Amino acid sequence: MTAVLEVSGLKTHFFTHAGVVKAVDGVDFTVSKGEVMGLVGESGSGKSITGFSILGLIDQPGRIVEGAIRFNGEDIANAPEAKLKAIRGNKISMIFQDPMMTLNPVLRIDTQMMEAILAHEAVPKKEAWERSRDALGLVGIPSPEERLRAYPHQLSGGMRQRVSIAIAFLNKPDLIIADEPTTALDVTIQAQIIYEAQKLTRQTGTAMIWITHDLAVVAGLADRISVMYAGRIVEQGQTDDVIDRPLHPYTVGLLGSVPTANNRGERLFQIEGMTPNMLALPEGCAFAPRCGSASAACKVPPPVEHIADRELRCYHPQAQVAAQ
Amino acid sequence: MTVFVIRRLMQAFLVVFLMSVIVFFGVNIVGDPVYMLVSPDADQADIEAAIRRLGLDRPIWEQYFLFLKGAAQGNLGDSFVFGEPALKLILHHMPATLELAFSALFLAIVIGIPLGLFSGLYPDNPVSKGIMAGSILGFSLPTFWVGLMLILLFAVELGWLPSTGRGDTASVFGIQTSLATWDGIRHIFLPALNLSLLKISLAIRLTRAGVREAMSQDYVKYARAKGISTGRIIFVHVMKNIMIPVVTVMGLEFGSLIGFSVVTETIFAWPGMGKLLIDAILQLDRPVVVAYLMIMVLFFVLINLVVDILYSILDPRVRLQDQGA
Amino acid sequence: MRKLTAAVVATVSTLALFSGAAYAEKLTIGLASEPTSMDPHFHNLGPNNAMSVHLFDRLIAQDEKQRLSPGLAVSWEPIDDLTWEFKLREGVKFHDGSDFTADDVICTMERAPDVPNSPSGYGTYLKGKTFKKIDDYTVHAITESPYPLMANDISTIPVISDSAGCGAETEDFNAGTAAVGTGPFKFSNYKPGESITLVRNDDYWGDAPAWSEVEFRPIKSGPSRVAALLAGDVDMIAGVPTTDITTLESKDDIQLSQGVSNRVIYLHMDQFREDSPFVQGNDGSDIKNPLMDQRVRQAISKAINRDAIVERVMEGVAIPAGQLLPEGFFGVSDKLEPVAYDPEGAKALLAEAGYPDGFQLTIHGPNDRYINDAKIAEAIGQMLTRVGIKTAVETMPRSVYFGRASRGSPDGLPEFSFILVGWGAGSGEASSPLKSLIHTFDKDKGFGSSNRGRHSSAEIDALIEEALRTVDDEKRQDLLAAATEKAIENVAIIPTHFQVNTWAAKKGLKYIPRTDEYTLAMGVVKE
Amino acid sequence: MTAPLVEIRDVSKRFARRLDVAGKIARKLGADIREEVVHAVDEVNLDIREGEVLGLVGESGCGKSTLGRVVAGIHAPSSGQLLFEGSDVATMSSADKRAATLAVQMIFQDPFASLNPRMRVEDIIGEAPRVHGIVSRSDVPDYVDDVMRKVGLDPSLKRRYAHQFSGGQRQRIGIARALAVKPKFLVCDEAIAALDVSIQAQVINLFMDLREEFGLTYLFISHDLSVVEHIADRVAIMYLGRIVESASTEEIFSAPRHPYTRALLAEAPRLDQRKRDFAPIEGEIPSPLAPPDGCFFNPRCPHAQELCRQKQPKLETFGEAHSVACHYWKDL
Amino acid sequence: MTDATLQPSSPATAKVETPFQRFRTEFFESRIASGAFVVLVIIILLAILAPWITPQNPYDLAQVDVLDGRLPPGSEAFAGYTMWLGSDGAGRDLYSAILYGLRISISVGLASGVIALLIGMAVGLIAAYVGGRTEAVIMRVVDLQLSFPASLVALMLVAALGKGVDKIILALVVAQWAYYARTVRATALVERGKEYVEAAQCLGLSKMRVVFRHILPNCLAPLIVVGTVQTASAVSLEATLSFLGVGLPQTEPSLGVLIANGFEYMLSGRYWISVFPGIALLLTVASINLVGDHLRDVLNPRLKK
Repeated sequence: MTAVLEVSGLKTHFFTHAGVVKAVDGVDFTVSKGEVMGLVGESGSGKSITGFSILGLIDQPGRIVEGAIRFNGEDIANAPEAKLKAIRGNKISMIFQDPMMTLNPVLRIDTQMMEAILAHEAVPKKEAWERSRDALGLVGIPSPEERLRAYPHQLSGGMRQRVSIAIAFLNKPDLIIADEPTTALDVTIQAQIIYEAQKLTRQTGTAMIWITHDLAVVAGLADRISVMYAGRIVEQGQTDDVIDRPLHPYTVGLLGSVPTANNRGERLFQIEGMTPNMLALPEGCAFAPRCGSASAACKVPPPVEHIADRELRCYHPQAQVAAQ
Repeated sequence: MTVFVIRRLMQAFLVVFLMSVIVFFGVNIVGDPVYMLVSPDADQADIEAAIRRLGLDRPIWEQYFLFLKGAAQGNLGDSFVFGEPALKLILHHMPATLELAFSALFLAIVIGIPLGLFSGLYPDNPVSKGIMAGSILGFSLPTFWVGLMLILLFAVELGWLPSTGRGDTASVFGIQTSLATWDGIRHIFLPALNLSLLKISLAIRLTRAGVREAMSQDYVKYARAKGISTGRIIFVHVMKNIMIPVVTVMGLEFGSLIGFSVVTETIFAWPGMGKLLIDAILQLDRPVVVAYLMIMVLFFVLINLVVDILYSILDPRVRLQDQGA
Repeated sequence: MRKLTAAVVATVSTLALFSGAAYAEKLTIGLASEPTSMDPHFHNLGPNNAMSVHLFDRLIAQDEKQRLSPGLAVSWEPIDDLTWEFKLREGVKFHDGSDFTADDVICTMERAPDVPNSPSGYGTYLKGKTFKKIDDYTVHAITESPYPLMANDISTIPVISDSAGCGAETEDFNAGTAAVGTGPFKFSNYKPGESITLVRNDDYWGDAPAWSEVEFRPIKSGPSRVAALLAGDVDMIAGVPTTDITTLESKDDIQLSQGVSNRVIYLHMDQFREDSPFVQGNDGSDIKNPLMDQRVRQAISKAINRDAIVERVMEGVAIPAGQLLPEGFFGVSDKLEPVAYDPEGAKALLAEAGYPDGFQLTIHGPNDRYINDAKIAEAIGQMLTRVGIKTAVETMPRSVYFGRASRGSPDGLPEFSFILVGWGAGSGEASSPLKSLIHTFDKDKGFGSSNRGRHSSAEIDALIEEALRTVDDEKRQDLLAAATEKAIENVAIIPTHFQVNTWAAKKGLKYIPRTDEYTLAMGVVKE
Repeated sequence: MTAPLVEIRDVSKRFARRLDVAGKIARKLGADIREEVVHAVDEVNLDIREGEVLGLVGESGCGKSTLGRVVAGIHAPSSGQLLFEGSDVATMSSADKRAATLAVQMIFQDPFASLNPRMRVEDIIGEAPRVHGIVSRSDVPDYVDDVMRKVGLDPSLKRRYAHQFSGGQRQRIGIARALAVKPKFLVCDEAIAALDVSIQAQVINLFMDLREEFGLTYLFISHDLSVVEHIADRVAIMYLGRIVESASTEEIFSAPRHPYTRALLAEAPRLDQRKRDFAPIEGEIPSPLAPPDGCFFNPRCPHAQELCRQKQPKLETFGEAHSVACHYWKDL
Repeated sequence: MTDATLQPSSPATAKVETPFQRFRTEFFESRIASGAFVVLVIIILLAILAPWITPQNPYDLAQVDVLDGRLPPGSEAFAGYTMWLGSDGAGRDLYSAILYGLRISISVGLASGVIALLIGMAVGLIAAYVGGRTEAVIMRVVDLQLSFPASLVALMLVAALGKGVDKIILALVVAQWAYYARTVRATALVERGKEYVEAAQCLGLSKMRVVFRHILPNCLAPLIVVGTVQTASAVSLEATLSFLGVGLPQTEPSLGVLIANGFEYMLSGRYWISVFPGIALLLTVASINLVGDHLRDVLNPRLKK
């Protein structure tokens, strides 16, 4: 498998009045062709910032301070804007969380789809329009020609997210970054969206980073899972390994927190404490204050450890399988 | 849409009726117009004759009833001062005010929006700060004061533009307008600028706030993620969204331009309705004041209607409410 | 642009040389107040009258000092106690080419008092007069009693054309179709609020007017009017604000013309109410109206520093007043001088009258009627306060002021106790203010119609009434002067100053100032 | 089994937009407009027994939140009855009504919007007990401390404002506010949906602890099947304003009868399903303004037949209190 | 439940921070706004202290002498003090007159602002909370009022009522209450839909309590913003009305009257009569506007990240 994207040592910091927020603080991962990587974390863990960093969409007061983002072998971290523009929406597309907010409310669907093509290719408008129509058909939108003339608010939430997916695939990208694309949707609609995304990645061989806070979603979708906590990937590995045999206490805790049929009526395993304040991270391992296994060693940031196919940042890997 | 228009028309009718009561009785509290009109040489008999001639000897409710009766037939009474139908006088002065207000609106848009756009896109740029400071000045300086300064600078000192008056007019679609002649445009420029200063500031601030808000919206980030050029993002994605509040507010402000034209018309001796009104107020020409306000009410109802329809055209999300609140 | 205009003007003047006319040039005048109509009989109002002088001649003309001279009538004289005979000028043509005859005069006299919708017409001047055509060029005016002011009254009535004007309505005059007179200028264009354009009547019977075309532009705001002159948009302006006179004087390309007007600014004092509403004791209590006491009125007159008002408030452009009309007018007294400023004397008189510590008073006045009216009221307030009469000043727009000042109290009487007003003698003689301001208020006879202080003196009344019956000018002059002297002695009113009007024109032009404050194109001459 | 604490009898909640005079005139003139009526809740029957946790599951727009607000007394039902401890809330004396109001409290979804940003925590929690005289004025501070401790909040923070707390803590404040009036019944409307996974577990545990400690009854509204499965004794499934199926948690999850329930169960992502092929049901929830004829689910139902398009199925009960509204539930 | 849950969320918020304190911190982050605020405070102080820090009471005719009229800045008055800013046509020391004028202008602006705010607030709250027909009627009246430019409404009213501080305040109130009503209603509608209001209902709190203790405090932020803008516009509207001759009386001049009077002198070279009051008005209105502007930014939740 060839790597489409290699991120190494990525650090994206925000320089605010109150201090430096190290939203992403040394992240490494690789996504291969046709692979779906689940990037899992709670709010503020830096998972979305990681996604935006790849596309160079970090706004003031943030910037990538360190690290490399190699896309098809070329480092695009801090690449010139023109270069990034050519890649965005063309080679790497993005799907956002809330389709209500991301589609421009006053522009018709066809405008918003065609411009995505025309921004990268000098094709006749008619061709752009036909490709847009076909793309809508591909994501299962009935009577696409009619939908093309509609405004976003005339479509349901599910429809809008289908449009987003269609736009993401319009230019046959090598990589799609999906940032919580189903969080705002109902269960049955979520299933439809995941279905379409899954189908298209399989058909086109496009790699995908699926950013979510919901482990259950990626459990069924992703090939690999990376778990983020406070700006770092704390555990990374094949989906089965991470879900069934978590090593990091945080992963263990997360999995234990999920209510299932197996622990009905019992108290859930709970991670104590709060998600950390990114302005005042504890020294060393950020999870240590909430960790049952923390020790004095945790005052020093744990290095990345490679265990078989997995990567881990912890001095105290968990032996037993939690909660499950 | 139908219901919307029907509702508006009903409201308009009610509003016009209410206003006629308020205005008619309100205007009648003020002063005694007879003493404004009769020549100082007139004796008591002359004064009483004048009172009778103007119909002021009747009880106020009877005057109002006569007014309503006339109004129903399109007659809003005759001016005390000019002896001509008040409606005719106002319609005669209306084109001058409208062209002034339209020109001011035009200036506000062509000056205000680009400046607002710039300062919204680059809020930290010194030029933007200058623009914002200027817009505060525009809000804070009294119109009449600025008006005279404009005359002093451009007419007296530099001699570039005429100081006062309306200049040549030409007929366009049967309406006499200064905008059709070069001399007319030279004459209208200063008063229009004076009248628009406040609105330029408003347009700057509205646009700036709109741009700043729009730029932080997800759809802008999404458009960037699609690889769309910055120009297209600003002029298509952002502008289309900003134009909605800007057009709406500026449309509604058109009414206040007409209202404020009183000051500008006084300074620039512009023969419009505003000057007619202030003269009518100062001379207690009641029929003109009442007729002016009646026409204004209708006018404002019309502006509101147009703005609402415009709004629904600009913003695809808005459907004119066919249901009650 | 300026060059272009100059070129055009040059061409026009060259042409004018060939046509042989005086100056074939256009004159643009900025007016302070706008005529409300082109109908000369619609509204008896200064600006309207001034405008109509251009278009319509009177039987008897008033010159710049309001002296009478032959107009369309070549002579007028009483042929008996009750009949005046007017001999009309022959060979005069209206603007439409028709001949001027006695028919035009008769129809004019019929129409003038009775124009529909007219807020205030010329009935005042035509009351009790019947006109009879004797022949085409002779007209008799018949009165019920001897009437010496016939010529003054008739000099106010513009003569219109029987064929074009008498059957017309005001709107027809505004449109120009009926605005056909015999005057030096012909109607060209009337845009209300904007401009009035007149062109020369080349067939004028009198002196040919100097200007081939005159445009009047109303510019109400004083500073704007001055700016328009400075910018060269108008050639001349009327009503130069006193504040700008010094500046304009210092400019080489501007020429000022000043002349005293027939308008006196004076104070009226409540002399008919024991309990006057705006007079209180020092503690705010009601007191017996001190203004009834002649000594108090004298004290007030002495407390007023007329020179200071003229110098400081009017910027020197006014004349301190000691009577009702400035010198030179018919019926003025040559014995009267302005009352001298004497604050000590004023205090002494107040003490003598029983008010050693003064009292409280409110002075009311308009703020948009006379030159610097509000400031004058304020200055008088200051001066009275200095002699112990604690004076509050309240000014208001004339629209509110005159109604209240005339009959604003609940019983229809004048509302205020102490007011600032002005009076312009339209007829140009002292009978006008005496009759309206000084004579005892008499609704039925039409006397004292503006006597808002309600001063009443049988002695003065008798003098005035006698004067108004006396046709002999010399006798009348003496009677009017005597009445005036008595009125000043009684302090019926307190005159403060006579207004002086100022016109400003660009260099090379001069305006012959008029006491009636009219701005006439005929008065603009090249130097 | 004890007697029901809350009974919902044929409760409907309609939101109508009526025509005004102008609308009526327009209609007379032939304009095509109607009064719009949304049946947010459509003749729902439910009993909630004392001490039980009833899970109410459905997708957005199905009316579950509206039903929760009717139960909590925020909305009055448009028709039908709401019985609290056997008596109709609508006809209660005002004292009883107040008691019933206080006995039923609500926990809201949004931990930001549900707390008044201008009030200190001590006022948020202590206001109602003070106003209603539940504790004497002087005891309020101690009482507030006590309630805060019960929900796991440090009482020393009580002088702070809501914005100074994290999402999880805010939700605890909301719970404390409800507990402070000593309720018997809590309506939890998506009470954990907005929280991070690790915090969700804390709050779920808190709910379970409180239930034990105070014998609380819950109406637990959620779109998340796994949470409901974890916490509820009984589950009701709502679709477009109606209950389509209700049964004990065990039965719903092991033997769902309604095609909609089955679809929900099948499509909820689960940790134990790996690299699955998603095979969703078609379509989306229809607009409540224009619900389909017959069974509301018929346009999306893989088993829909002619009858489903014509006739609305009744809720039928079988077995031990398992109800289902489907014409063909026996055949599935 | 362990001690961990009892920890404060972070050290950054360790202090009890009231919404006001937070607002204060954010407000004074802007230098321009802080500067404007300081200027405004100074102006208000000067206005309040006017009787004690001016050489002349310009409203007392005994102290004003027409012979002191139109003196250029730095001249000496008859009474012996120096007129640092010159004098106007009536002989008022401009420095004194400006401070007294500020008093009037600011009190007119504030009084009309406060009264309009109270009326608008009550009406808006009633509309938002009662709803239905009452709301419809109220909002129609508000729309009607808003469709007329405030300048025109005030002009007509002052023309009808006559001059005087009370009348101009009344006119400004009538011209402006609707802005507040609309703002309050819009905000109150949003707030009413929020869950904390539903929670208050659940807790059996009375309607009055919910409206005044819960909804109202949350509507104050936009009200304050509208209030500053409206106060500023009231001050300048008063000046305009005075210019048109229907404003405040001549003898107790507000800033507007001073400028309007001085306006006549603009061409005469006696710039100080109009320019100094003009600068005072400009500073006042601009600083209120700047403060209001920044308030809008600070209080606008949509601009908050």
